[in-house]
Amino acid sequence: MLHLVNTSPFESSDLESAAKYSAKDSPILLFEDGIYAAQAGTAMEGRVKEIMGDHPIYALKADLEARGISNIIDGITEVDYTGFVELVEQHKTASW
Amino acid sequence: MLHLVNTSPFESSDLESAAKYSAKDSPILLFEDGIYAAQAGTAMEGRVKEIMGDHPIYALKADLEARGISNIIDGITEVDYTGFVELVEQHKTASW
Amino acid sequence: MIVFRTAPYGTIYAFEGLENVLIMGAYDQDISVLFIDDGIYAIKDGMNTEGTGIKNFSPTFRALEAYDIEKVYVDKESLEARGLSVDDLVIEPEIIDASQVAQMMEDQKNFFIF
Amino acid sequence: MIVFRTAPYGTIYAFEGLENVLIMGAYDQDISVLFIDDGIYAIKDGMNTEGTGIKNFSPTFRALEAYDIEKVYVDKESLEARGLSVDDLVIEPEIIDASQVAQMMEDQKNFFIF
Amino acid sequence: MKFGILILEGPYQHEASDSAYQFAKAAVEKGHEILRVFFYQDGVLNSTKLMEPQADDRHVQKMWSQFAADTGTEFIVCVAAAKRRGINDDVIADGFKIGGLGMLTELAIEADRVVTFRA
Amino acid sequence: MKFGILILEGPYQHEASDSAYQFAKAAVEKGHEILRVFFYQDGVLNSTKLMEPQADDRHVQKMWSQFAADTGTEFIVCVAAAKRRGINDDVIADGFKIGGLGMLTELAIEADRVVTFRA
Repeated sequence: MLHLVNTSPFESSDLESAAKYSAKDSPILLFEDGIYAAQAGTAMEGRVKEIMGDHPIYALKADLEARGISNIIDGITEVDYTGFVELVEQHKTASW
Repeated sequence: MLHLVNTSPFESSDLESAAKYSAKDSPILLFEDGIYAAQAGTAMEGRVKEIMGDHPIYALKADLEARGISNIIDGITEVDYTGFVELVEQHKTASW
Repeated sequence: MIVFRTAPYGTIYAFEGLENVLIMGAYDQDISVLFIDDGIYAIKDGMNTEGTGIKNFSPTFRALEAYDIEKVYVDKESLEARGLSVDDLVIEPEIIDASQVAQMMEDQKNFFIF
Repeated sequence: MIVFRTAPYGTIYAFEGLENVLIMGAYDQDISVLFIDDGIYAIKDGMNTEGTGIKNFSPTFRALEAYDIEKVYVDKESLEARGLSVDDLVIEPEIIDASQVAQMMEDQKNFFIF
Repeated sequence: MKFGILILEGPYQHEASDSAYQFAKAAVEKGHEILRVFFYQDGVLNSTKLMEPQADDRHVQKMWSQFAADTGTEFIVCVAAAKRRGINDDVIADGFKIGGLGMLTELAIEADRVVTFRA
Repeated sequence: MKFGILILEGPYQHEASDSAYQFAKAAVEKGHEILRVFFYQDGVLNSTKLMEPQADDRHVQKMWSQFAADTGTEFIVCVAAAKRRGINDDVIADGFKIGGLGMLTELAIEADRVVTFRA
């Protein structure tokens, strides 16, 4: 299961729910306002790194660029829309 | 300033922002999904009681009843829509 | 599987999600219904929506059984965080924990969150 | 006073809030503009929205000065929580803290949050 | 007092319009004047006469149109927000008028209180 | 693979429809078939031909109609959700069809993957 998170971790509990209700090793894709969780150096970074212990995290390039976020946490993988499609080929999806 | 909070404290940071950016003693009115913060016995109760140290809290009766929430935290005042109007007579409003 | 995770009335997600469950039931799909996070508030008992002017749709959840939808679950921690037990709900879902929720998701083909 | 507190693009609040600021400026109102919470992301520099198909509206914030809107503030803690400084923004708001935000709200008659 | 109301969300998806309606009714019953209800962002969607909810549900547009007829309250639908969402003079219901965003600024100047109903 | 797409939010207010469009385009470019795009909840608002965004903005309905014309993808707008929001055959644009919620169930059965775009 690929978990899709599109809301800011500063404003919404969606990322926490995705982390809580997901099997270990199932990937999380951050897109739209969800990409702020991928930004390095924020107050959320520690928590996001914890989640990375259980889940590979991806972040959508188009939404990172749109928001001017270029410094992302080490270990988070940037994907373009083609990469998004490839993740969906590999997994069913849950949209939080 | 009367602070209007209409989102669930379990899902959204609106109540926290209202508490953070408000002058001491300015009232907070919980309505729509915001009324869940008024429910007694939840994991949020401790935090809501802290906020009550700085702010009188009101909760809208119509939205409490709609959601079947009858046990509310001691010290939170239930108001009907007429009471909502009276609070607005007394204060300018900020909608979070 | 259909997952309810939003509170009723503030937004329409839960209500239109319920419409979707009933349609899927009519298609004779082997459906599971799951309540997590604020979704458990959608089946809280004692609702009276008169003061809001919005229709109370919680009784419709009681119709799930009539539609032969019997796999109905609720997340333990979501209940506890909201100080509720199954006695406070209009239906009687089976209580499961977060790891069971995660496993159930992995086992399902169709998956909607409302 | 107009307060921006939502991130850009995911929702339209910030963009239509900006339209409102510019109209208020045209009415020669003595406006204050304040960025708190995720609202500071609306003025983050380096945006390139090409991959989303959505218009990049952040340059329009630079027009605030042309509209004689000079009282522009940003909340210190919101910046810090997001690892940003004023150097990362397309405009240079004055940094204030949460208690100053609260005081400013109390002093204003007109008040919109977007 | 002179009240203004700002609605930022459409009907049914959010409770904003319902809450604004209950508030407006209570304000008028208490003797206040509502100078204007301003529909902005998705709020413009409350004005379409094409909505046909199920028979056992409320009809949000008709509730508002009846309120306008009963109280003479002015309803302004923001033209820019309306155009991008497919609301124009052909679909707008009785009691609603399309107008500029400047009318929100004017409302903020003239009203003693403006209350925003949003997501 | 056979993909299905579910859109739950209207144009402009949320990014959901834009993201779904970019995803759909990339999926087709990779050789996948999109069996159906289903518009539910406020998602039905993407289908109105009355929208007129500013000249320098994208036109969400036209983007989708063009996509339908180019790919032959079926777009279904949920009838119940549409009716309560003022969307009917008079305002629906080329490429969109009004249909029952059962077509979402059928999509879930027939597609290998259904991806939801929401608030």
